[in-house]
Formats: sequence, C-alpha cells, structure tokens
Amino acid sequence: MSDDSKLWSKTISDVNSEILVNIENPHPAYYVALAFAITTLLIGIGFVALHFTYGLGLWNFRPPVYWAVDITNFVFWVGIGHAGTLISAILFLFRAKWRNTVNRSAEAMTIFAVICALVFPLIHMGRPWHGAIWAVPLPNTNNLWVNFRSPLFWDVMAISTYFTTSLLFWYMGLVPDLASIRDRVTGFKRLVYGIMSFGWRGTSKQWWHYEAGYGFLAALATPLVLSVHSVVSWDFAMSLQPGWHTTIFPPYFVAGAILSGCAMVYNLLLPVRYMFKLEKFILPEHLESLLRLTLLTSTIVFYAYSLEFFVAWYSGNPYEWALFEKRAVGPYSFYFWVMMFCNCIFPLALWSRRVRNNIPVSFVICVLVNVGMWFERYNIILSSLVEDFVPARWGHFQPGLWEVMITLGSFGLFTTFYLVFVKFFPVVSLSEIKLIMPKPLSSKASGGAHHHG
Amino acid sequence: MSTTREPNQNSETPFAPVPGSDDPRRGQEVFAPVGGPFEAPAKNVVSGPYYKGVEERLPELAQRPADPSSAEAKSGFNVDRRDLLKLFSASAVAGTAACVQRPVEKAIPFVNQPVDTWPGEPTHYATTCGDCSAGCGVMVKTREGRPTKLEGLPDHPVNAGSLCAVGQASLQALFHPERQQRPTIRFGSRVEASEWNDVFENFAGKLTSDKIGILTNGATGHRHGFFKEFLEKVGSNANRLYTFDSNSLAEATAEAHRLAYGLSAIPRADLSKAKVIVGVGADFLDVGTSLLYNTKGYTEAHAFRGPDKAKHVQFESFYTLTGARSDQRFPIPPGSETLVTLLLVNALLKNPSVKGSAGARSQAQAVLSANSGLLNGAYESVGFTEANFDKLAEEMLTAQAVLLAGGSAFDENATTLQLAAILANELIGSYETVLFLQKDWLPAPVATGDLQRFLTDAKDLDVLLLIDVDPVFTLPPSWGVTELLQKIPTVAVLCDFPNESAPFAKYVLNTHHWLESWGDEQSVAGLWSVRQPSVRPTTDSRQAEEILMWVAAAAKKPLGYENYRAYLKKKWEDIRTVVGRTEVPAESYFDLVLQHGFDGRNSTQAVPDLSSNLSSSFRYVDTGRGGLRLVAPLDFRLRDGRHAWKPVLQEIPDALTTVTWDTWVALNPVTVAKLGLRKFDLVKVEGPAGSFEASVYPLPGLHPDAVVVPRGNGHTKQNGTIQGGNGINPLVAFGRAQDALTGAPVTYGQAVKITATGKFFELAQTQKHNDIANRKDIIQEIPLATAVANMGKTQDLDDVPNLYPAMPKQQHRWGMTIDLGKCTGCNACSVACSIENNVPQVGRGQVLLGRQMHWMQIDRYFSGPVEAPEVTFQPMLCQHCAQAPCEGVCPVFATSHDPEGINQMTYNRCIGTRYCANACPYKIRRFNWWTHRWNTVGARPQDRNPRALNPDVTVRTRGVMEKCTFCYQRVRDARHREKLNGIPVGQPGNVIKTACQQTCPADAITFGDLLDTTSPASQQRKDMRAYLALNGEHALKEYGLKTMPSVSYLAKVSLTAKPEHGHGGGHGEQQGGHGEQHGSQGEQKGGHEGQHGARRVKKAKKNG
Amino acid sequence: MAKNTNPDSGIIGIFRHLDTVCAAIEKVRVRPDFAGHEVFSPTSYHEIEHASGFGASPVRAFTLVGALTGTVTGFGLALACDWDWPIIVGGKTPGIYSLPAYVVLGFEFTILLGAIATVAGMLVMGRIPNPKRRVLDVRTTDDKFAIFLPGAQLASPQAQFLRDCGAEEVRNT
Amino acid sequence: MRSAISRSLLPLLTVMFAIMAVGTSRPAYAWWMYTPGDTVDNVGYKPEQPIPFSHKLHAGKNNIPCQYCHSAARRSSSAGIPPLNTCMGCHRLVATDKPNIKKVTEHYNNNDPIQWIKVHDLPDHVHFPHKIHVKDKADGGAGIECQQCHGKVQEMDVVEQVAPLQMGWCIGCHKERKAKLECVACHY
Repeated sequence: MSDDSKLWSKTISDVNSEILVNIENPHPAYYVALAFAITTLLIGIGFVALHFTYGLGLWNFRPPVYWAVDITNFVFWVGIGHAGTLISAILFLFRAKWRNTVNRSAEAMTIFAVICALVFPLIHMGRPWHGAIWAVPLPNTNNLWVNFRSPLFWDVMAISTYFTTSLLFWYMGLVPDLASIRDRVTGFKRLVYGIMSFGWRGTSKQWWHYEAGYGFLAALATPLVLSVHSVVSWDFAMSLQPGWHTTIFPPYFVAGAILSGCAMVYNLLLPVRYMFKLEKFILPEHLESLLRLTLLTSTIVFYAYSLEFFVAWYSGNPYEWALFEKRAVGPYSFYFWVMMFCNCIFPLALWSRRVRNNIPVSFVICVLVNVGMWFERYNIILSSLVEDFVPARWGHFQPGLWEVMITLGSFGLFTTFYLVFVKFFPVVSLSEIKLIMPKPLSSKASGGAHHHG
Repeated sequence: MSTTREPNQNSETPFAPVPGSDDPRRGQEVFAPVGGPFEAPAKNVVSGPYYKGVEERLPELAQRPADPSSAEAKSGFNVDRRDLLKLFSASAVAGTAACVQRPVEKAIPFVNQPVDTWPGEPTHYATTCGDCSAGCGVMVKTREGRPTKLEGLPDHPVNAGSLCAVGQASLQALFHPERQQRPTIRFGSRVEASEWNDVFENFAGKLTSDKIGILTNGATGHRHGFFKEFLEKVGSNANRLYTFDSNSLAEATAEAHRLAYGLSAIPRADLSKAKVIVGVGADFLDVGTSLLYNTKGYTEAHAFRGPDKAKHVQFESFYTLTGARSDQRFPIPPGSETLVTLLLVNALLKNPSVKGSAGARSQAQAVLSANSGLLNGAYESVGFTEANFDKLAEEMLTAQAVLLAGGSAFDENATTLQLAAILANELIGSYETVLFLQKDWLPAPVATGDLQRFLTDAKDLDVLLLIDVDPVFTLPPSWGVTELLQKIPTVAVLCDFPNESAPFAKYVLNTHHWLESWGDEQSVAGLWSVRQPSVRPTTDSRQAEEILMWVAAAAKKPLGYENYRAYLKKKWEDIRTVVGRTEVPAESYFDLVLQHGFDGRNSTQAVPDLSSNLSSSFRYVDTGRGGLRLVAPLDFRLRDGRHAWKPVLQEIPDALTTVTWDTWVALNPVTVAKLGLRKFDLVKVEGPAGSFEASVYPLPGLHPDAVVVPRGNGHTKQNGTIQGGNGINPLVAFGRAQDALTGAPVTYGQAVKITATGKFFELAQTQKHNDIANRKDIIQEIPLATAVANMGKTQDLDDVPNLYPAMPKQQHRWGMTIDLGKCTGCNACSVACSIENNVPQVGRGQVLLGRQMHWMQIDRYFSGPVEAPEVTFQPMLCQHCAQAPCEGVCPVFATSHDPEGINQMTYNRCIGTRYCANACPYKIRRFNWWTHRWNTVGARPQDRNPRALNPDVTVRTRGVMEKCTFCYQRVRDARHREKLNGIPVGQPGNVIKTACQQTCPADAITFGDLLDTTSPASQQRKDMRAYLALNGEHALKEYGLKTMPSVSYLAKVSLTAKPEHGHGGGHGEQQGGHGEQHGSQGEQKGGHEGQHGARRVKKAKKNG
Repeated sequence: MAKNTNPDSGIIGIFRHLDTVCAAIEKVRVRPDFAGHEVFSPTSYHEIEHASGFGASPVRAFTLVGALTGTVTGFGLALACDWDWPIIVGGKTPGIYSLPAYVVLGFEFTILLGAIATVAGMLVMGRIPNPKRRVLDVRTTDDKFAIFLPGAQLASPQAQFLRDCGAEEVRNT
Repeated sequence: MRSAISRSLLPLLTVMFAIMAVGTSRPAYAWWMYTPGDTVDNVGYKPEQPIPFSHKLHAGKNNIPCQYCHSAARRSSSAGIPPLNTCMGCHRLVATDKPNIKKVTEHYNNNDPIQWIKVHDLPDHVHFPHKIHVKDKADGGAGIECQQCHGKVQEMDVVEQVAPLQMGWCIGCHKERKAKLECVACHY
C-alpha cells in the first residue's frame, strides 16, 4: 500500500467528482466515435434484415465450408469476452490491485462482446425462429428436449451461463457506483439511478454481504471463464475434422481468448482514458500489467500453435498432418501467417519494458493481436473445412459482402454499446478504485496529499 | 495381357508408359471360357401388376386436372407457408399464438373411385421410354394420377428394371413450367397462340400441295409407318418421310451391316459372353445403342466374379464413360479409329489361330491390300508398335473376344469404321457368340441416307413437318438448314418443348410428352414394347400422330382411325398373330399388353455370308493427321441437346469433368500447357465453318490432339431459362462434311485453331479436386490375384473394439454395398435419387458455390500419369454411420440414429446450425441455403410445382439440412407390407430397393438388411473386398475414424495393379505367375502437373 | 429510547477518516444504547468489517445451496430426458454412458444457479432493495463515513458520543 | 454466524420454491400449449362443410361402421374421404327428396367432386399411415379405434377436432404402446 500510494496524485475524494464529471462532459471525439459506431451498427442491421428475408444463401458459404466468418466472429467475440471476467474474477481472487481500475470497462466489454457473440449463433442458423427456442431446454408440445450431448447445446448453456454470470458480476459491481451517481444527480435521473442501484445505501452490513457475494461470484466465475472457451473449443474438437479433433483445444482456446481479451481491453481503455481524462486514475502501471498478461498469454498461444504442429506430425495421422501442412503452406496459408505474426511474433516486443511503456506502440501491438486472433479462428475454421477427408469434396472459400458487412455490424454493435455505457456509467469502478487508492486516514500515513474536492 | 507397347520414340507426342505396362504378369493371364448364360428372351405375356391406360382407369383424371390441394395430393408444399406462419408466431410470442389457425385445406374425393385405386397408395403403369430408340420398358409409379417416379420395367429384356439418367429425368418434362402451353401460328412476324381447332383448319388449308414431307427422329415402332400412311393419305408419298438422329451410330452400324451382309440391322451385343472386350472409340456404356442392355452384359462379364473377369481394352481419342471403365485405355489420335481397327485386323490375320470363314479372311485381306497405302506409317501415327497389336490379337484369339467400335462423335469414316469392325469381329469369331445378328438383332431406328435425301428434296417441298426433331440445332449451321427451312413455304414444328427450329415454322404445335402419349417401340427384333399415357396431359397439347390425324380430317382426307390408340390397337392385332398369342381373344390382347408393357418372341433371320465385294464398299476418307482436332461428342446427359431443358440433367455433373450447366473445351493438360492456357481460360475455337468461345478444362487422358467440346448445350435464350443461354453448341465450327457411306453429318476430327481470349470463365464443377491425395481408405483397388486368393474368405467389418457397450440388437440393420468395380459413372442413380427424393436443382450460380444438393454424388478420381490415367468412380452418399459424427453434434436431435441403422434426418426439427455437415467426414450432407425452386438460373425462377414432387418425401425449405435417407419411404412401405401382408422384408415380393439401386444398370448398389445373413448386402459386406470408407484398414486393425458406416464399398479389382508389398498370406505364390510382390507404392512416373498430377495409390487387401 | 416508526429518523455522525470511524465503530458496537446503529462507508474497507466484528457472511450458504441445486438440476434434467425418451446419438446409448457429456450441463447449471443464488443472497441479506429506506447522507457514497443511530435525538448522549469519537458533523435525519 | 445461516435458509427456500411453484406453473402451461414456432393446437376446429353431413346421423343413429365409407383407411396411408359414388350407393334411393341430397346428386351427375374442408390436418412433414394404425392386431396393425384420435365422431353433428394432433400427443401414445419412437417413423 505504501508503495502504491506514491503513484497516486488523487485521493478518494477526487474519485466521484472527477470521474463522474468527466462522464458528463466527454471529449468531442466521443460523439464522432458514437456516430460512426451507430452507422456501422445500422448497416449491419440492414444486412441482417436482408439475410433474414432472403436466407442464408446470401452469404458466401461454399460447401464444404458450412461455417466461416459467422462462427469466426462468434468465437472471436466470445474470446474478447473472456478478459472481463478473467480480470474481475481471477485477478480479484489473486488480489491483483491493478485490476480495480480496468475491471469495470473490461466487464462491460465482456457483456457487450458476449452480446455480439450471441448474435452470431442466432443469425448463422438456417431457421433461427425455431433455433432460438428449440436449442434451449424448455418444455414443449413435441415432448422432445434438446440433445444434451451436443457441443452446440453445451455452447448454448456455457454462453448463456457466462453471459448471466458476467452480467450479474458486472451489475453487482455497478450497484454502489450507481448509488454514487444517484447521490450526485437530481430529479428524474436520480429516480432512474436510484432504481438501478436497488436503493443501495452503503451500510457496513451491505458491504459485508456484498464483499462476500462478490467473492463467491468471483469463485464461481473463475472456473466458468476457463470453461466457456473450453466449451467453445469443443464446438470444434467434438467433431472428427482434422485440425479440430484435438485435446489441446480447450487450454489453447482459453489462452487465446484471454490474449485477445486483454488486447481488446487495452485498445478500449486507451481512447476512453483519453476522452474521459482518466489518466490520473488509470495509471500507466495498470496498463503495463495488462500488457504483461497479454505477453504471457501470447507465449502460451505460441506454445499451443507449435505443439499442434508437433502432435499432428508425431501422431502419424495422414489427414491431420496433411491439414497442418496445408495450413502452413497451402492456399490459405496467408491467414495462418497473419495469425502467427500477430499473435506470436509481434507481442514478443512486449518483453521490453520500453515498449510496454510506449503507449502508441503497445496500442498497435494490441490491435494486431486482435487482428491475429480473428484470423486464428478464421484459420482454424476455414482450413479444417475447406479440405478435409474426401478430396472430391474439397472446395474454396472467400468471404462475400454479407460476411464483411455483418462482421462490421457486429463491431458497430459492440462499439455502440460500449460508448453508450461509458457515457452513462462510471467507466472506472468508483468503489473499487477507492480501495486501492491511499486510504483516508487521519494519521501521518496519509500524508498531506488529500484535500476536499 | 498383350497390349503392352514400347514407349514410342518417334511420335511427336511422346507417351509415358501405360500404367503397369512393365508388369511381367501381362500376357500370362489366360481367361478360361466361362458359361453363365445371360439370355434375355422375350417373355410370355403374363398378367402383371401394371394397369392399362389412365383414361380407362381414372376417368375423372381424364376430365379434370387433379386438384393440388386435394387431401390426397399431399405434397409437402405447404411447409413453406407454415414456416412463415411460425415465423410470425415466433415474433408475436405466446400472446397472439392462440390466434394462429392453420390455413384451410380442402379434401376433394373422387366422384367415382376406380376399383383397386386408393388415394394415398401408388398405381403403376407399364410403358416404354421415348427418350431414345433403345425402347426400354418403364414402370410409372403414379399417385392420385400424377407420375411420381419412373422405374425400369423389372422383367423387360432390354433394361431389366434399370433406367439411365435421361430416362429417370423424363419425369421433369411433366409440369415443366416452360413447356409451350398452346399451339401457335405465325402470321408474318407475329406469333399467335391459337386454339387447336383453328390450327387444324388453318393447317389443313396448306395440304393442297402433294409435296408434303416429314422429318422425324429415329423410332422403331409403328410411328414411321403411321407417318407414311399419313403422307400417302394427304397426297404426298411415303418416300417423303425422312428420319434423322444425331446419334448416327445406329445408322452407320446398320449401313455397314447392309454393305457386309445385306441386312440393315444392328447386331445385339451380349457382352456377358465376352472375355476380352476391345473398344475402338466405342461408347457402348454411354450414349451408344441400348446402353442399359450393354451395361448389364458388360457388368456380367467385367465385374469381378473370379479369375475369369473379362478384360476391357479401349482405344479412344477422348474420354468416354466406356473408356473410363476399361482395364487398359490407350489414347489414340482423333480420327484414327479405323486405322487402329485395320491394324488390329492385320494383326489378327497374321495370327495362325485366326478364326472366321475363309471368305471373311479373304475379304479382310482384300480390304487391307486395297488400303495398303493407308496403313503405311500407321503404326507411328497411332502411337503403337506392330508387336503391341500382335499381342492384343493373340489375346483376342485366345479367349472369346469382341470388338466394338464407334462412339458418339462421327467422322467421315464412321461407317467405314463399322465395316472394319465387322471384319475384326469375323476374324475373332464374335458373331453369334457375342454379337447377335441372326437372333434377336436390333432394328435400325433410322433409314440410311435419309438426311441427304431430305436435303435434296426439301427445296421442292411445300409443307414440311418437323416432328420431335430439331435440325437447326442438331446439324451444323454450315449445312444450311435454316436457309432451307426459310425456303419451304409451310413449316410445322411438332415438339414437346420449344426448340431452335421453331422460329422458322409457321406452326409450332406442342405435342404430348411420351409419358402422355401412345406409342410403341420394337427395341429388339421381335420384342414389342407399348407406350401408354400414365398421366392426363399437363398442358393443352396433342399427340403428334393425332395432330396429323385431325389435320388430315380437317383437310377431308381422314386416315380412318378414331385416335392413335386405335391405330396401335389395330397394328398390335398383327403382332398378336406374329407372337402367337392365339389363345388370347383379339379384343383383350391389347389391354393385356398394356398391363404387361411388352410382348414378343425370339426372332431369327438368315444372315448371308460376308459380301464378297466388301473391299469395294470400304471407302476411307483421309482427313489428314496431327494438329488439334475438334471432337463434339453427344453429351451423355443432354444427348444432342434434346434433354437440355430438364434441370436435373443440366445439374448432374458430367462424369469425367464434373461440370454442370456449361459447355467446356476439354484438352489434355499437356496441350493446355503447350498452348499457354490455364484451367477455365476462355478460348476461341476456330473451325472450318465458324468459331465459338468456351472455357478450357484440362482433362487427363485425352489424346493431346483432341479438343473435346460436348454437344447438348448452347440453346438460345428464347428456349427457356433452363437450357437457354447455357454453354455453346460446338457444331457451329464444323464445316459441311458427311459420312462417306451414309451422309450423316461429321462432328468429329475437323482441324481447329485455339486462341486465348484473355478472359476467364469459371465452369460450375461439382468436384474441384481430382486425385485421391494419397488417402488410402477412401478408394481401394486390389489386384486380381489378391481378389481371387481372397475368394470364399469372409471378414466382419463391424468387429471393432468399442469402449461403449453394444447397441441392443434390433430386427434389422439397413445397409448398402457399392461395388466400385461395377460403377460406370453413368449418374443414373443420382438422377433417380433426385427424382425420388424431391432433391432440388439449384442452378449454375449455386453449383459454382458448391451448393449442389445431390444426395448421391459420384466422385471421380484420377490416378496414374496425366497422359493415360485411370479413373475410379465412387458413388458417395450418406454412409449411415453406426457411430455417426454428425448425430452427436446436433443440439436439437434433428439428426439421430434409428436403432435399425438409419441415420435419420428430421427436416422439420432442423434449425440449420450446419454442424452436422461440418462434422461429416464424407461431406455428403446438403444444406438448403434457399427455398429452392425449379431453377435459379433464369430471370424468372419458377416455383416447384407441387404436382411434380413425390408426395412420400417431405419437401425441404430454406435453412434445413438434408441427405440420403436410404429411401426410407421405401423401407417404411416394406415394413408395412411385412406387418400387414406377412411377407418378411427381403423375401420375394417384399424386397426393398432404394431408388439408386433400383435404377443402377450395373447393379453396383445393393441395399438390404445386414443382420439377415442371407441378404446380398450382408453377404457382400462380408466379402474380403469390402471396406468402409475412411475406416482405415480393417485387416490390419487400423480402424481409422471408426464411424462404422452402414455403407460399405467393394474394392475395385484391377487387372493392372500390383499386389502390395508384404502380404500376410503370401497368396501370390499360390497363384504362381502373378508374382511380383514389389513395387509397393505403385507410383508411376509421369505427369505431376497441377492438380491433375494424380499420384496413384494402389491398395492391396491384406490376407489376414 | 422511544421507537420511531420511521426507520430513517435518527442521528447521523459523519466521519472523514477511516481510522477514526473504525475506532468509533469499535466503541459503539459494544454500547447497548447504540443498538441498531448503521455504519455507512463509501467502499468496502475491511477495516470497518473488522471493527464491526463481522465474520463469514451467510451469503455463502446461498451460494452453496444454489450451486448444489444447479448440479442436481443439470444432471437430473439430462438423465430424466434420456429416461423419458432415449435417443441414440453417435452410436452411444443414452443415459449413464452419456454421463461424461452431461458434465457440461451439470457444471453450467451449478455455476448459473450458484451465481443467481449468490446475488439473491447478497440482496436478501443486505436488505435491498428496500423502498422504505432512503439515503441519509449523499456524501457516504462519495468519500465520507457515517454512523447512524435510528430513533436518537441530536441532543442525546449518543450524539455527543459520536462527536467525541471524531465525527465531523452530527445531525438529525 | 450459525443463526445468520439458519435465518437465511428461510428466504432461500422461499425464493427457490416460489420460483419453481408459482412462477413456472402458468407460463409453463402457456408455453406448453402455444410454443412459438411449434404446431398450433387446433382442438375445437369445427369448420362448416359444403354439405352439412351429419356423422351423428350416419355413424351414430344409423350405426354405419366408420370403414364402410372410409374404406381407404385400412388400405392406404390416407383414410380418404369417401367418393361420391359411395354416397350415391344409398342416396340413390334414400332421402332423395332432401335438398342436401339433391345437391349431392347434382354433384354426382355433374361429375363434380364436393370440396370438403379438412378438419384433421397434420403438417406435411408428418407421415401418418392410417392402415398400420387402423388394421386389427391380428392383421398386423395396431388395432386402434378411430375414436381414439378423432373423438366420438358418431356423436358429432359437425365434425370437430378433439385431439391436439401435436407431436407430444402422438409420442405419448407411441410410448405407451411401445410403438416405434424413431424420428423416421413419421418424418422422412
């Protein structure tokens, strides 16, 4: 605590006033970004509407490629969604203090990324109007339940559980902060925030149960974080497709998800930090910690990529090895090399403290990691499908207009949600940042730094 | 086997050695003559299960169209509408769901229900196919008056239950949305739809002249006789009936036999009797005469039964299905077929054991000496040595051999080639042992020289009727037919679908399709098959014969028949006498025939000795050598273009190129490289008379000089959205040249120039990768020695260790076995499947995206060097895996397992996640990306007419997965019969045949109960040749994916493959002489260019 | 102490410093005249929990029961459906042999119901939402600590006691 | 804290059971009956027919067996609406003066089938073969009475749908009778 306290130029008395004031008056760039995001979202919605009207045939699916950009986007967004709960839950359990400044935006990112992710399984279905109901275990007139043995059903369960839990976790964290906002505003807004904060009063008993509940939630969410992407990886690993049917998939996917999530948190935090003038709260040290986590997961992913090749070769399975050979040098090897460079090679620069402290360079690396992670999924899905077992079925694939537009639309959806969120909710957890800031003590330990805001 | 030859050093186009040509086993294999009669005598009339004419049985249907919304016309078409309702209800959730009522449906019963006809149960009619002159018997399955499926008549001697792709597709002619609905009359440039009575009146006014002619297609029944009668009645004469068929093989063969024996007939080739089959440009399994009959005999002889498997050697310049099936295939320069045959005749003559009469030998000698100039340098030009021919001749004389010549493209020497073939067959003694001219020969469907006669006479004609023939499209434009037609004052086109000649006609009269018509065929001499309507006409059309009848009546020159049926009935009274059915009363004979479909007796004719003047008839036109030569064969799906309007035929892939909906320029990859082209480059092909543009398709195994452009496509856009605008007609490039002896148009061998246009046009292929990519457990091929050694041994492919407990035993386990050694790639199964199971056609654009919907797709793999590859066809369908990877991944149980072994696909449960398709290692699941219509090619996609669909199979809508169901509707019917009639499934009277199996002319497909040890399917699964695709090597206990398919394949038995290194049982020694256990990889040297660089994977079955 | 019907009526003492308020809590919690007092803090300082003598929160019971309910529900649902209609999939008999596949369902239900129960427990135990209570001092959600004694008067000794403990301000609510 | 835990159990159990018991009963019923995207239960569908044919009179009062007229039921997948000649078999002689019978006769004479309104209408992706259900057990069928699915038609003046004809309803009977439960039994 004593070491950390030297970092801070602010006291807890500055937290509410400065952070909330900033939220009320964002940088003009915020509105530009919002307009751009909403436009993209609307375009995406338009294309989805056409897609629902005319059918899946509009996409450029070319059998044997029955999944391509749709599921790539799904896995990508689920992966992005991992960082939030990871930072909230696991790092909470590990008592990593730097998480307290980034966890709110990471959790929000999780929620919105999972929403984006949920969109894709829904629209990728041939008959979503049936699928949205039949894939959920509900009583029905058919007396027929879902296939509890299907990885896709696991996926429904995993993602919906993850979404619910993350939402609870996120909202639970928000409750005291909403109460803080409630206590700053008047009139109708006060009513709204009051309802949203459940009438939080901040008594010590509430804090006591809150703290316990938060901890248990974190304890529940920790295996969940690890399981969700494992389950997503089983969407692939439970088939017999070469390149998919491997036991390495769950840890490999989880590591990849955290990698992309951390990179995305970094990418989101920087503009927000700038637009809402949070430099004094989200300290460079916190950002650096995020980059360390990125670096760690990047090396895990690197290891997994390498091991996949080794196992494919070592197993002696001709189908498996043929696939990996093609991944590296075949017609779709471009995606593979994008993935390798973006996820494994470029993040190596983060070993250097200078790079980690160089915010623009780190930002670019994180963008590249996200690009790389998108192409990782694309590569996994496409290369396994496009040329698998029976040569007569081999095909080609290239994304078409619908793929591109709906992907952009999902980014629009995500960005819109995120920007709306940062405008109306505290982007930094007020109560939690207060915890890691110098405590308001009357003794000498608090120094003379604090004053009333 | 003896046709080995040295690599030719002199030829301009060097050949790589033929696969396995260095195999010392060659020439040592001796085929013992084996019995096994495959006689197909015309059968006695028995009271069959088939009904006679539809009008008699179902008077209601004859009077009013079946209402599609009738209770019994349960078509599945409403699924669409309901889904929409469900969509609404889904969005409105529970609150409004209570208000959703189903659409009101009506139930319309019969007024008078015919006896023994039950709504919901099928009625069968026997009839005769009218799509070519082979005259196959057809059994039409109808439901509520609508034909739902065509099947071969099981006991018909010609096709014995099978049908070809074209025959299967005939059903699409009914309810085709683009058929002409009413007759039209042209007034100047104005075309008016008219009423039939006005047409008859108007047309009758033109019959004042006596110069009336009819050009019609080939037929063997009473049709031509009727036309002659008409011509005579209206004042013209019978000579003005001209017959023309684009497939002039029959004409050439008949003419050659006329010149040789004075008999204008075609010998019936009973290939089951042959032990060595030599094809010289022959296409007897494909578009040749009576392909189903040939395929059956061929399969009998050529499929593996034991060491006496027949050998098939094929010489051809381009790829035919026949060549693809052969054991040894030698590419020869285009147009050198006659040379090859003569060289073979020469070799045969030299052989001391030559057979044939002295007259035949002397005629052969005379022909050879008369054409000695021709034979100079012939060896070099065809690319083989004299020793090669000697070896082959030796082989042909050792075992019963037959030589078949002539395919689907015809040059100046097409008839001469047949004469040479007659000589060769005389010398190997195949007449009356394999080729039957004396007994049950095939009558010629067209009269020789009619085309030339027509061209001469037509200038003077006042009235010309074109009946079921399209000279504008099927003759090269250089023949000037359009100018000719323009000169004739009155042209009437009578056709079931608008054709290219129609714009030149005053009257375009829509005729019945053959399924709506009366008629008959004499497919084999003495075998008469009757054609009867099985459906009320679906458009306002008239039968061609009856149009003539009524026109004549309107012209006050009545023919004196009530209708064509009455004419036929009268004619069949004669047949009754000929056949000798005197015990049947004359009045009921025709009805009895209609029930059975055919009648006849064995016929014999006296065959005179070979003409002593043959050498003078032998007229060889030298068309030069070398350079690129245009080959325009008949397409095996579209023939000369007359079937191009049926989407199912457009969409089944060409067996070798796998291209659909398009015309391609197939070139040897070596030629493609030499010309600096790439796959799908649009090239301009300039022939003597014109040029066209099409995309290049590099096809291994073509002679490097061959430029192969199939006929069939290239119709103008006015001809409907399905055929209009697809591909090109290669005939535009052909200069006017004719067969030296018959005058048939030349579609083969004219020199062309190919230039790149710089453009690129992708062809819609269904298979993009051509080789097996070194994968060993997909296609297996075993040497004859191994197969023989394994005979009698059995294996249990299902004996695989499993962590899970065995499934409880059920009564049945449905399974299928497919013999890769029998499959000819004819695609009849694919079409039959599409028709039976309402599989939609998706159109060219969607095929380009790989979205074809065939449940049964024939995969084609090339192996071996690019110059002389080997082709293996693998019919691929849902394997119905016992441990199916697709089932576990479906979240909603839309696909799950029937305990009886069927991998069931519940369309209405499917939500379209498509994971099952991804998880399927065989990738045979098909997804409905759209709600498919008739076609999506044209600007006006047509809704699928519910009446054209099989009501037993649910129609799938957008967003659901589908796949082969093992024709579960048929399994279901059999189960019901078992329960209700007490006949156990699999016993006679209750045998399940899937649509693909039922139609397969080669009997490559066997379906049955795997738990019933006596069923053929389970017997074949136990065969040592059986293997499960992608399930490793069972004998080695390498279990591969362990999907445990219910479909097993029987490995192709190869005469050229070598046994693989390291056999467990060492049976090679037992067989002696089959020695050579090395060469484990069987990798041939030779082309590895591009993706055609097929590496050859030969796989030997282990002995353990 | 005369009980007031309004639970929000009482005195509140505002504290600025954490250590001050902790010291005050330790004193007031043993005083019987401070029964029913409430402590407000801007965030969850463990010092306050310790000073208040809080042990393990009963929320964990919610979590446990919720999670166990989830496990039973998950496995139970799958097995019940298999028992009701055994559908063969991928060559495996449903039911007990498919149990590995049901681990996911059981796990997810465990987490899901556990998480929901945890949040429910937090709300129930924290007595929120409670429309009868209102915010006593807006500064407590910002940076101030407070001790609230319902029913007390500004003039009471408890108010004085709070002042003595270092409250910056004591006022009526 | 033991007391705190025991105190917490009450609200906990209340919450759990409240959700399960109260919260799910009504919506579950609603869901059961009107699952969106599922087949709509059409019980009570009672359309007016072009000819007011009374089953009560024919099958009830006059005691004509069902399969006398619906003779296709035991032979075909479809139970079949009797053809007009079946009607005319009796009504050539019986009640010929009634206006509706005159109408039927007119239809018959004009060879014009009556367009009945379907009451029991399964979705087109379901194959329900009547013959195997209707035939006697001795003949290999299931021996099910017509009334089991169609209700007491002999007591209906206007035929009305009484069974929901939804899949769950079919499955219930199939489970009870140990009939085929495979998807392909009805869907192919």
